[in-house]
Amino acid sequence: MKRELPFVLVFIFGMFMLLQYFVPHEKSEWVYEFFLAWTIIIGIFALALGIWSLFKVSVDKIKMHRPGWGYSYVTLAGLFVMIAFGFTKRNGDAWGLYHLWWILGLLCLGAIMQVRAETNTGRKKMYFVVSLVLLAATVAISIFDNTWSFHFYTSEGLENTLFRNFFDYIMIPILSTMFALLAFFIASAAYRAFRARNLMATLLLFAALLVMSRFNPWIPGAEYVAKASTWLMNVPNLAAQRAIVMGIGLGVIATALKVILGIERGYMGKG
Amino acid sequence: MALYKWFFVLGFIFCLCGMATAQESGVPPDSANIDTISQSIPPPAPVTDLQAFDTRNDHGHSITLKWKKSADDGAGNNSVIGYEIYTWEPNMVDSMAQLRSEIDQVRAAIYGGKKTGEDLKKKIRTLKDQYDILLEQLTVAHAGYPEGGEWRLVDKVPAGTETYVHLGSKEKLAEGYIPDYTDLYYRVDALTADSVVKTPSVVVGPVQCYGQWFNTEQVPVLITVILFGVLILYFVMLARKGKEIYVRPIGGIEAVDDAIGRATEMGKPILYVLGLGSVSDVATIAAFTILQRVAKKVAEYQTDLIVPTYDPIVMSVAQDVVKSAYYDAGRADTYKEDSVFFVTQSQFAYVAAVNGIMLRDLPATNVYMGKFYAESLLLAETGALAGSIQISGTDEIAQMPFFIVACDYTLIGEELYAASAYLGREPILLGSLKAQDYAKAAIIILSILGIIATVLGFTWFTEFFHVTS
Amino acid sequence: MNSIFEKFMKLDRRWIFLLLVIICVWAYKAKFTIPILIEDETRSIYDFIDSLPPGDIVFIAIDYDPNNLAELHPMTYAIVEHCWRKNLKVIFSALSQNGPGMADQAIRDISDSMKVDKEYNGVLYKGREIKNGVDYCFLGYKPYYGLVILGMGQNFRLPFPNDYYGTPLDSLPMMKGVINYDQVACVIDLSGGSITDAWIAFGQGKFGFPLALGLTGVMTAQYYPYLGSGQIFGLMGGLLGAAEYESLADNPGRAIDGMRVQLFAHLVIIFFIIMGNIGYFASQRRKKREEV
Amino acid sequence: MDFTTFLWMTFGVFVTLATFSFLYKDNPFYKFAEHLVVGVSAGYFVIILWHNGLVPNLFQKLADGDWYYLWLNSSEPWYIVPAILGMLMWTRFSREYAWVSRWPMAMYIGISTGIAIPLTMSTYINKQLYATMTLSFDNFWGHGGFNLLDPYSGLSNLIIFVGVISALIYFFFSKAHEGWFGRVADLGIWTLMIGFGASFGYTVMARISLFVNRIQDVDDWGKVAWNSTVEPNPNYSNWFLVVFWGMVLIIVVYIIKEIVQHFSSKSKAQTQA
Repeated sequence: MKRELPFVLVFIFGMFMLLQYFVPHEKSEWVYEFFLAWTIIIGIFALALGIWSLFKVSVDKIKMHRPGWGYSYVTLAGLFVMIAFGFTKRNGDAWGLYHLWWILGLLCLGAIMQVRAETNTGRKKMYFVVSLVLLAATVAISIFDNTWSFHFYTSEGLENTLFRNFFDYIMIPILSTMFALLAFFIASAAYRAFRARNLMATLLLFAALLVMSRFNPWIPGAEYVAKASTWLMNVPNLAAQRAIVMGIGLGVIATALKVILGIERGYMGKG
Repeated sequence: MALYKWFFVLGFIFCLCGMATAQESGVPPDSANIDTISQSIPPPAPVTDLQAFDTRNDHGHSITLKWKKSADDGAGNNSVIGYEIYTWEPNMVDSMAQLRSEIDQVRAAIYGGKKTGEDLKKKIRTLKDQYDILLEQLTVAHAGYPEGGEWRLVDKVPAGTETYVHLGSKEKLAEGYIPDYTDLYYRVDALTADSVVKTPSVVVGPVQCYGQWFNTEQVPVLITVILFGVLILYFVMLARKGKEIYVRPIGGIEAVDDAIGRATEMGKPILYVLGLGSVSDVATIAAFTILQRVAKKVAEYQTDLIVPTYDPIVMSVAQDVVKSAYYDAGRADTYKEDSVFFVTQSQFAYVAAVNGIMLRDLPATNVYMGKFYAESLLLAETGALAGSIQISGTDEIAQMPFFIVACDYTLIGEELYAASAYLGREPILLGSLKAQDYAKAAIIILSILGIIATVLGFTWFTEFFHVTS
Repeated sequence: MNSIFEKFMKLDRRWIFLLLVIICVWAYKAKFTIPILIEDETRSIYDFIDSLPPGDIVFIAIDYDPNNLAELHPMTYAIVEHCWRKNLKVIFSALSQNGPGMADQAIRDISDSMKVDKEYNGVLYKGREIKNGVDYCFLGYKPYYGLVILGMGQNFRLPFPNDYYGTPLDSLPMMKGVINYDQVACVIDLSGGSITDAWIAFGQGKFGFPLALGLTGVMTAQYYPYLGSGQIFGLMGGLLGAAEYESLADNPGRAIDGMRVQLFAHLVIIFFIIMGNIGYFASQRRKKREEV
Repeated sequence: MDFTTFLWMTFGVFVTLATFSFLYKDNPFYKFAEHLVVGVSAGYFVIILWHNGLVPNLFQKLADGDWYYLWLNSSEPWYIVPAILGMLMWTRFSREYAWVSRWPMAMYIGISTGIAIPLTMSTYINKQLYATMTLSFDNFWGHGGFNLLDPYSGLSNLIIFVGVISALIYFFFSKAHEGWFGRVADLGIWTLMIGFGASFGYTVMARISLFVNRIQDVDDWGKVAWNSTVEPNPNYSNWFLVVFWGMVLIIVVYIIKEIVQHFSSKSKAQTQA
């Protein structure tokens, strides 16, 4: 039951989906869509595990005072604030006690962290009381303040100004800057690795140099360089890609068949 | 016959109405202008040989139309610019559309959480019941052709076209739903540049659509899957019987053992990055089996392992895999629960965190296996900056150049899938590598035969391998 | 000598980063033009338009969405301004759903820049007012682009009885006597999607007018075969193509600005690769000498 | 643009620069930005998955617009199955019953590998094989005259064909790369390397434009701060400049601190030596 049932399930579901591909009928399509919905829903439920893991790692870091533990507060604050914003929206033009509410909520979270991290019993008790008071205040505001409300079943929270601002002015700049770091890393990687050590490295180097100079007007025969780089992209690059794709295809099918037939079992835990 | 003609005229009037409503701009065109053009374009010849049949190899709810183009399309007067496809629909589809929009409104009201005092739940149920009743009558109404219905425009296609697939929705509550096993009628009008001048074809029908139970277009795929499966099973059996199988050395895989040893010597951890794939990517599953071997060695050598993950299910599976690897190595006591942890489900936020780990924990070895996208170079360059030995393997072709440039060892494409067999050295798994080689040999031979066939003009040979959809 | 190159080989990568930042910011802020390597495919479009006598009509199809704006908008600006400075008339159409708004904005922007005197390739052009109906006609958007392209082959008034602003085409002075593609010198399709195929198959294929394409960078490679077969007379690809046109027209704009940064950033990278290799060979030689 | 928006914008520029500072070295600013974005993005995905995943894919299927009766009243009550399977994943919280979570995982893996097999066979093998088989050798020396650099000539297609075959031979696992076989495999790996080099070189342009976009954003911020945008800001006040200079001050102070630290540690190292 513990050991074998998962592999039996993999076999049954795998075989079914494999055969389903050849059956276009509505009924088989219905099952296919239903199973796809399963994977989505299971994935969402699993996110709770992920968030718990993130939470636990951060909390442990604070508790153990590991290097850089202070920054874990930033992570936790960002996480909770974002979730709070995503479920709430103001009803009119005024915010009421909304800002007070989420700030108190964060303070409450901080106090709970202190309860966990503190070793001195006296101070532990104090933080406990503080966190209880803050919690009570937060709950009270969310019950009695009518200027804003919770929305769990509709996506009004996505239009919350604070939610949008956090997305537009924190997430987007950092994420796109991370992406933009590639401009530098592509330069340093090229500098470090493109050395004519052997024939293979030399081919890599020359192909890259040629393509990089495709719009450089100052090199002799510039026109032919542009044409040659187009040729490189459409001929050797295409050949390489096609060979790799077919190899990958065989690898994917072989691995998937081994998984379904229970020959390969390393991906699943035992015990 | 007289009745038929009568409907012909009626249909023509309807299609005029359709065109009038299809007119987008509110201002009517200059009437004098229209007259001059109308005079210049005589009505074109109609399309001939119109056929309608159920679309093959699909789930139903779709009809394919075929016709021979009008004599004035590309020849003759050369006046045809396109065709309009019409289908006959009973008038009750209007009331169905009405019900649909009402249902949508009520649903929006319910999800909007607005308290109206009305029992919306009850209302939506009655509306749906009404809709179901109409749906049941739909087939009967279609059979009543040509009474109680009208021709409606389905689509327009440009001149030169000779086939059209009327792709309906299979969702009963969606617009454009075509019922299965129901008599449908079609007509194709030859269209000139002047929207008034057009010639309808004869009506074709009744025709019914329905779903198929086997997709004949996919036969080549089925055959190749079965052949490959048999090949794998055969070599696995052979390996099980104890036949020795040679595999050539692959640099990246040999390096894994050394890298773990090096990490132990330096007393530094090993970072294993599973990429951005979810469990549904086979590359990630291959990465799990490699993780299992790596974790076992790590447990034996008593080194630390860090596995930051991007997907919560990948995290769960990875935890399971690492834990059992520690059990297998007999070191269950040294397994640390939080060596596999979740970071976030955002590509570059994940990269930011992993880069931070690399610079702060300074792992001796970074292993990247699985699906990687634009973050490949961000990770690999930071790892190189931190002075780690780096081994990578991905099946994302676009990222391979970056891994090759920035990592010490790279498994190119298929080598990723071969790696777990290599690391384990289990004869059964090596057997499947042999099968993959035979499949590659088959591909090479077929390509050569195919190209000869193409040069000689034997298209039947290449067409056999042609998968259209 | 050797030691300098060898130092270069082991250079801290942060110097590369610093140089790259400085070069990029400088190239972004600087306002000089760089020579752009002109390919034949772009030059033929420029030459074609440049050789048209004043009063001829150019048809420009703006068939891209806002997400391809960065690459294709500079082409529109360069070509249209070139046409107007040459006293050519322009018919615009926008057959992609989100196209009309962008096209309208582009027309207004270019009209504004036409009000000032400017010198191009050594010739001074007086600024003038661009008038709707005299210098240009904007047809707007209609669905079923294949049919629209075919319909315009008969008469522009069939798919577009009125222009984008609601004026009947016949009351526009420049459309007097302009029936269909026969009265148009050439069609230039600027597109980021499948509408290009319709222009080639239904437009050029059926009516035989001269057609040129301006495409996004990723699409360009697929359309080279049409150049070989003579179905299109010119092809501009991505930001690079736009910069080529701007450079030919001596009208530096966003594309050349972008290419300036690109060119210098690429040069920095190539420079470091070459220096690294020289250092590598220098150290190899020294090693050999030491061994001897 | 009002002042609050400008403050947000300034914060955006601050985290942008903080992230770029990673290029120099790991520092408190980068750590702050990193930890912030991890938390915020995790929270963001919780919300997105809730509103765009859980609600339409599960809640609405079960409740069908009727919250209070839940699935008893739904037209698709079977959607309770994936919900239960999803909850089985939560057995991982317990040490004792964690093995139960393997069932949903096994189903997930079974479903996805099953889908992958025919799909991969069709797109990765059959279609590529067909494309290789039907390479045409017409116009051998190029379209319209002799042209070696014509990527669509018959010669180029021949090179593609040879490249594909030799690269496939490189991937053979069960045969040593020796003799003629090894030489063909070498040709294969050369093809791969040329292809990789070319696509590396080709990507540089796109990556540089990403950086240019970031410069643009910072530049826009500066323009707003100095009110030199195309359309002057009616809400502009001197506070914008105060914020601007405050930001500049933070950057300058940090740079000075780093320089001082750099030299003091250098002199320390010298004295120790």
